[in-house]
Amino acid sequence: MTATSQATQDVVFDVDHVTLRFGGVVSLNDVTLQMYRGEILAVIGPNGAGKTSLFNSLTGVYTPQEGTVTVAGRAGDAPVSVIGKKTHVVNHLGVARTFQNIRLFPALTALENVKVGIETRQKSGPIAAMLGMPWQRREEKESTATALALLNDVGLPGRGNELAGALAYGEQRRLEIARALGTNPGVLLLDEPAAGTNPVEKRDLAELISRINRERGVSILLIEHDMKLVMSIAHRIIVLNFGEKIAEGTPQEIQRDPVVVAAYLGTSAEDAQQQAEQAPELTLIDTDTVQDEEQADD
Amino acid sequence: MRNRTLTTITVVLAAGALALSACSSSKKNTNGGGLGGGSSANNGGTNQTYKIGFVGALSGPNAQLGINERNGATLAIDQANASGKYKFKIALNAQDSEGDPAKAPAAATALISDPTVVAVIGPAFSGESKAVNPSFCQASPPMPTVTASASNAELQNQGNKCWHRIIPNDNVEGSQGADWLARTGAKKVYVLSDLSAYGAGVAGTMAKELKAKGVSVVSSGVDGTTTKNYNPIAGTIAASGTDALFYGGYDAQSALLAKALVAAGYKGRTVTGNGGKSSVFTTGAGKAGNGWYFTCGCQDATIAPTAKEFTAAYTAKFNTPPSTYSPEAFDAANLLMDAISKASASGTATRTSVLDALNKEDFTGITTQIKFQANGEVQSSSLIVNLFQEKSGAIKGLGNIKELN
Amino acid sequence: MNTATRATLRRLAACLLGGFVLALMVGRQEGSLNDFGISFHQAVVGPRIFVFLLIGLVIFVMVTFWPRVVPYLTRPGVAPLGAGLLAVLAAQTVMNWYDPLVSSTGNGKFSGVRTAANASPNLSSVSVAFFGWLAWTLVIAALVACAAAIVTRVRVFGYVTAAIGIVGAVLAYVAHSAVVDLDGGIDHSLGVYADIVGFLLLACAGITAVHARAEVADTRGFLRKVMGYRPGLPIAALGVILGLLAFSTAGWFGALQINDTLAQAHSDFDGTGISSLALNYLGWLGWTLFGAAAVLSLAATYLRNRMLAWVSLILSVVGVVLTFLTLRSMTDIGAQVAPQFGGTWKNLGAGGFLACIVFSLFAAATAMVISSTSAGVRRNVRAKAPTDELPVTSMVKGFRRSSNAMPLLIIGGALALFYPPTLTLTWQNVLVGQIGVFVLLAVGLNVVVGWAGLLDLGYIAFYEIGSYTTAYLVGALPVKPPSWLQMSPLVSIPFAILACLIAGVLLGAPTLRLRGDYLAIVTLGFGEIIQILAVNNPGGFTGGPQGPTVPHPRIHLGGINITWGQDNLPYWYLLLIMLIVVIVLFYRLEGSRLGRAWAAIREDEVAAQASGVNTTRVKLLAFAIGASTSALAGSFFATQVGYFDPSLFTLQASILIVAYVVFGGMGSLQGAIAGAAVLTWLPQFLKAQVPQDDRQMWIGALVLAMMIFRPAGLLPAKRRKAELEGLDAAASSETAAVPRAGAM
Amino acid sequence: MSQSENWVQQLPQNIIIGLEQGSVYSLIALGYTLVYGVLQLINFAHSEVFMAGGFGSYLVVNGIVGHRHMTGVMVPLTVLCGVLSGALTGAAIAWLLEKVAYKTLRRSGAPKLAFLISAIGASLFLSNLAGKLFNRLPNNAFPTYFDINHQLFKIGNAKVTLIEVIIVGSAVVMMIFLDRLVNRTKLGRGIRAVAEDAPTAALMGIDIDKTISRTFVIGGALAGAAGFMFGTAFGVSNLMGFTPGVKAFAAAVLGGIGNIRGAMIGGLILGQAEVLIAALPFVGAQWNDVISFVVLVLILLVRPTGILGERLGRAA
Repeated sequence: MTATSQATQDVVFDVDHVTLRFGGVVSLNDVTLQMYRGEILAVIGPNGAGKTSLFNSLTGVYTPQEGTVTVAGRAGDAPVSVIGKKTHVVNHLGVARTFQNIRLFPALTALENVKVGIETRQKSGPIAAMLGMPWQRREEKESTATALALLNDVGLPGRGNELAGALAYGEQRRLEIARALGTNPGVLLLDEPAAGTNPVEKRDLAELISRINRERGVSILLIEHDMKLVMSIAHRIIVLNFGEKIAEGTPQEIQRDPVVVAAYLGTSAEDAQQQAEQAPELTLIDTDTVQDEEQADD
Repeated sequence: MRNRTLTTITVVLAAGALALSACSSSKKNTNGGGLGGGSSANNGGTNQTYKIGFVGALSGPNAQLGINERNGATLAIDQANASGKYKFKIALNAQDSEGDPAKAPAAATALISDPTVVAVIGPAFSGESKAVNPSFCQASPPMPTVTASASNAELQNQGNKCWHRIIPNDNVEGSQGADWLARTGAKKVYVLSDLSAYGAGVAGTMAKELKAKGVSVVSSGVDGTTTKNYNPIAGTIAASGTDALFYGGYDAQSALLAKALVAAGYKGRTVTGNGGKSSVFTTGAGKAGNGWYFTCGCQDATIAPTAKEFTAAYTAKFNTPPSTYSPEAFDAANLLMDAISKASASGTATRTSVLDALNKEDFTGITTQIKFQANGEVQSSSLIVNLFQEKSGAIKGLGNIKELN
Repeated sequence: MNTATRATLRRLAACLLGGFVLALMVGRQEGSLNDFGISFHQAVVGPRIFVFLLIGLVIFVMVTFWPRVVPYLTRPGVAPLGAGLLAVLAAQTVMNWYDPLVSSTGNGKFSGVRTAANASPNLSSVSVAFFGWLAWTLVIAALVACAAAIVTRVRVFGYVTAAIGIVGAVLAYVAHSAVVDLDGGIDHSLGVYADIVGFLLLACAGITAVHARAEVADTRGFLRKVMGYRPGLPIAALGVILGLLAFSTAGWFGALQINDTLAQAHSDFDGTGISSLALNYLGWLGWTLFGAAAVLSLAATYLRNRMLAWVSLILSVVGVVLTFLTLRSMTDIGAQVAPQFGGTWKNLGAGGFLACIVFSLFAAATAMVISSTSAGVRRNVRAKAPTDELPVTSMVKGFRRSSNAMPLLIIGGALALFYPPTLTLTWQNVLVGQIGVFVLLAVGLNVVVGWAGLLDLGYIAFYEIGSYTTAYLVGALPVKPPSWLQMSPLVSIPFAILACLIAGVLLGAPTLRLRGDYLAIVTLGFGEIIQILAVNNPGGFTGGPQGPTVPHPRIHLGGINITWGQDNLPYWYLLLIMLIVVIVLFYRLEGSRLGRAWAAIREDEVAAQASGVNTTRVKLLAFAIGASTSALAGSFFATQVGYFDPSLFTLQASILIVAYVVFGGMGSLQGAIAGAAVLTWLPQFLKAQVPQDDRQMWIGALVLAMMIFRPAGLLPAKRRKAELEGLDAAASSETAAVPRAGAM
Repeated sequence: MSQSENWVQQLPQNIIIGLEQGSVYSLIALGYTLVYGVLQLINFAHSEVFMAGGFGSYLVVNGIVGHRHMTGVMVPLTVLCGVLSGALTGAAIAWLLEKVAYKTLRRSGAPKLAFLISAIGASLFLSNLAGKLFNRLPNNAFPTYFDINHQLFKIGNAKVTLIEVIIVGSAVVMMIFLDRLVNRTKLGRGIRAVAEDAPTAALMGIDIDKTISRTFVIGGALAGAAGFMFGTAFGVSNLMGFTPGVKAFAAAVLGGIGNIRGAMIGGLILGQAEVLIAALPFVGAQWNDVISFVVLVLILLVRPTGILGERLGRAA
């Protein structure tokens, strides 16, 4: 595996000693990590490890009690704290995300879904729209063109006028990525993009993610249970367990890390190391029936 | 495509149907005898039917007041038709306005465009009156109207020549009531309004007149349509140290207030206006209603025996005792029938001739003597405000309020 | 007892209960204070209850045996049979047949005419029989024969049905004209025409049933074939038929009970100093114009010739203009002769307006030719590159692609312009004061509730603020504005809008972070507070429960002097302008980025935020735009009705407007318009059908029934409808309909 | 005596009156909250269930009492009959309402607001049908089968009357009963499970339809009983439901809609607020609703999901 896009040392996300609690439950405990521009960083961990909590802390949905999170979304941006920022502001800083349980706008067409993302950066107001001002029409045309290009890009050509809710599951995943890309992000947060997809779709998706990273220069933060997918595309992996970071490294390093294997298999580190040596291609976990962390947090 | 085609066809069919309807039959009326309906307004004779219109709330939150009036008018008309007193038949065309100034114009135009309607009872409320009186009076020819309940003190000043009212307005009742209260030793009066147009009007006048006479006044309001629990306000009234209460509002609410006042132990005099004087009050309040005073520009039923007959006939017909404004509407209907008969003495009665006859009327009804001033109000000589009091479930007249002490 | 039996028994119980409830609903009985149960007794004790239970039983039998009927329902002929039956039933039960009877005895419906006909010695016996028993017998005979034709497919049954249908149609026409001939008077009733259409449809049903070869009917396909054969031709043909009526029998000028046809008007106005153009129009020009436009549009639609179509279009426009000039000079003369019966534009019959509609139909037909010939070219282009041009929204797509849009707009516009003058005064009033105003309000609330998905139960407050702002600015409130600020009603509209914008933002800013039902209660509270403020009259500002009297609007601009008064028609045209402007603006807004952002937060607020939508700003905009529409309506209403008081602005009114929006189909502009129009039309319509005291009960029952049978509303939004259909498929378990708790 | 002294002096009395008013609100609010819990829907026709309970109990009590005067043991018996008949009528109407206006819509997967409209339709229908059947007077007083203002005892200078004791007492009994029902019984577990997560509850073998139907019946019974109490104190009418319905809805939201104890607390707070504000010096009773709603809005701005928060399942 070769990292085709140069992982520079430009930091996108700087998470410094972040702790997030819900009542008495500690969801993230003193987590520190950096994400670098251009890399595909995967966050893995068993259920309830705090992966989605981390996502929500990065995007302004949750406000951690302790620690700092700064982001420099697009190349050349100065780092800005996201703590206490509204979600849409964080998005405007160049951070886009998808959701674990797909959250499209089902009653809108696929094209409209993507356009919603694109248009949040447009300028024309309601009065211009009502009067059909030329600049508003131009923006409208631009967003349509961009959206069509994005749909083509994620592999949904000619599906623009179908209702998002009527698309197949895998297509909805792709549409969600297209919508996120529409906001012109510097970094894309993917929350279990492969959940519920079949092997063929998974392969296509992995290819799509790599391509986005490669061609658009978008850094990608990935939560995924499917180890095969993670191992095949991630440049670097961070492992969370019980809200704490327990390991960090390249896929190869992680695969051999006894602490990680222990966390997944629930056995001692020594046993795990032994197993890992015997079967280096071990898939750490099954991906089905994943408890929705977000709902559990409510 | 399918739906669109279907829509097109629907629209086309609808257009066709609408247009067909517009294609009015246009024959000139050459035949004298017809179905007995369409042209009846034009031929005289004994089977002539005139219609009296009615505009008021028959549905919606204020329906009961409108229904009271319509029943009163219906009774009068049925009695007249049965007695054969007049050479013509009378029918009632009642139009529901929901008591809503925005919906009243539709009801009013329905009456205006019905050529057989020669006069109108109503509109029942002051608000709708303001909205539709101009339509009635600016129609050609103008439609004579007699309201039996719209007591707002501005209506007579709006220059509507076709408009008449057979009850005293809020100012008259309020000022004479205030005069009486001040004269009979009230030092501090609690004036409560139900926040309806009627209640606020009469309570407002009362408060103003009392203040002018040097009586100290505590004013407040309780929404009559939404409030059922009068205990809190009764407690406030009882603790206010006032020696009299005036309530501007209607019968059902007055009954609830009366009960609450008894529970709160209020000792002062309790007075309300015409809106509260009905059997709904006496049955609703029960013992608590004992001793309540009512100011009313109406005659005493014990003096006018016709009023007793009215009560009996009304109760027999509608299975319920007459309530607020039923007697007034009964009078209005009889008044209009009288005017129509006078107008038809010299040929067919028309709106114009009925209006003329109405302006010249001198009619004794069960509530009052009716003779109109130029502005449509009853002449001041007949604007006698009488005082009534409930004594063990019956409302007894005490006489002219000006002469009482 | 197995489940099937239990289900049947349950259904029987439900049907009988329905019959019982119907017994309570129908009848003159009214409760009273003295005997509380009297109406209950009258309703259910005694033999009349059995009638209603029998109705319940009949419905039960029909529902139970419905599956046996179903196979026949797809047969050809069933659709026209159903439509015809419906039309005849409606015509002979709820529609008016003879307007003069309405005013004299209160019932101009079929039954009313029957009563009058029975009592009339001068009416021909056929007509008496028609109204008496013949009509209903014919309906039943046609139904039986047609059913036999559909089931057996024996030809003779079909012909019998056709014969009965045609006889029925002819008799209906004859009987109705006999009545009108006998008694005269101005009659605008619809009943006979609906009846004729119904009978003719029955006739078609019979023929279709025995002649169609297909086993399964393809009604839509058939209609498509007819409409698609020559675009516009059916419309042009309709125009010809209506035109013949308009120019031969319809009334053009009438004062009181006398109605002149075109020819009579010509002789009446000859020599009265009427303009020569008008006289010529009445004499020959009208006919000639009509004939030329008819021939040209028929030729254009048949030959699909663009050149002819353009000529016909121009001729039609000229026709409308000339008709108007003629009507104007007729009424000018009328005003001179009899000033007490009205002035300019008064006393016109339906004929002139019908002629205008006819010319508009020709225009629509030819527009269809023009757009279909050019659309053909465009369609070819699109076929080559299907993804090239993707429309803004699906609704826009549907509209643009349709070559019918233009003609539909023309017909709709013609009806909006020329139909209201032929309405009765009462209906004109309802059209302006109820339907029009509430359509405007519903369109505004649709932005908040339908598009942005925010439940606003205090919407009436903005209406109120708009009304009171106008009242204040025209000096109708006890507190007068400074004299430099006092203005005329129409000028105050922008200020009213501004006031409501501010109020909308003031309400929205702190409350919009509340979700769904919490927002509902806060807006409800806001509505209540504003209403109570108006009632309580703080500082003597509002005048309290008695409300202000607002002058009618007038425009004095240079040479233009327009004054509005008691007459409702001028208000209608003013309102029409407002409505069109608002609808066009909102239509554009729906397809803009803001419209999509609203849809996004309605669908999933979290995802919208994550996609960068500033939900607070977008929601505020929804509130502000909704509020300003409401201000426009309020301002118009205040000056149109001339007087209002705070009792109009209750919570019930707010809830009703929400009902209009949802009833019509949430989130669709057409739906909001249709919902408001239907639900404001219904109360007035019901005045002639049920006791007035019971109207609201029937409205409640009808709304309930409508929601049960058509939960998505009258005209659901296209996108929303698709969403519903998707749900239907998934709704195999009941739980699918249980809404998800919004996860935040 | 100044007005503010008056207010302080009346405070105990007003608190008792407010308790009476609040108990009625609480009982109605419970129906809103229960239905909201299981369906996430505001049952706008609930106020008509309350009205129906009033009329049902009126007919029964009127039938028992007539023009006689009740004494001794007959008085509590009549009250019991009234409560039961009110609850039964309310339960029956609520059951029918669910079958007609809600179940059919649930089956067709209608959007949430469609339920609101069908409920509004049902509400219009029921209140006007009652108007037609009985009468449209603004209030019909119950026959005086006992002296409702009979003073039982005094707390300080505050009188406690018989009707107040009856209303508050039966409300407390019913609330305890409901709390037990929801927390301790199988039905209660079902309701909580459906409220928490309907699809999962269905998977676990809970009959969703039946649970919803029963929830309506329970809420309807409470509202019906409240209808009787309200009617005894203030009379019944076909439009009696609307205002208490809106107030109770506000109370349910105030407490945290979907939360049973929240509804009780919300009702009591609203009852107190109304009475105490109405008696406030220099304000006047006409501002009562304005102040109530302002308080409501302020509370919601501080606690956007009500005082106790949502969740029928959890907080109960």
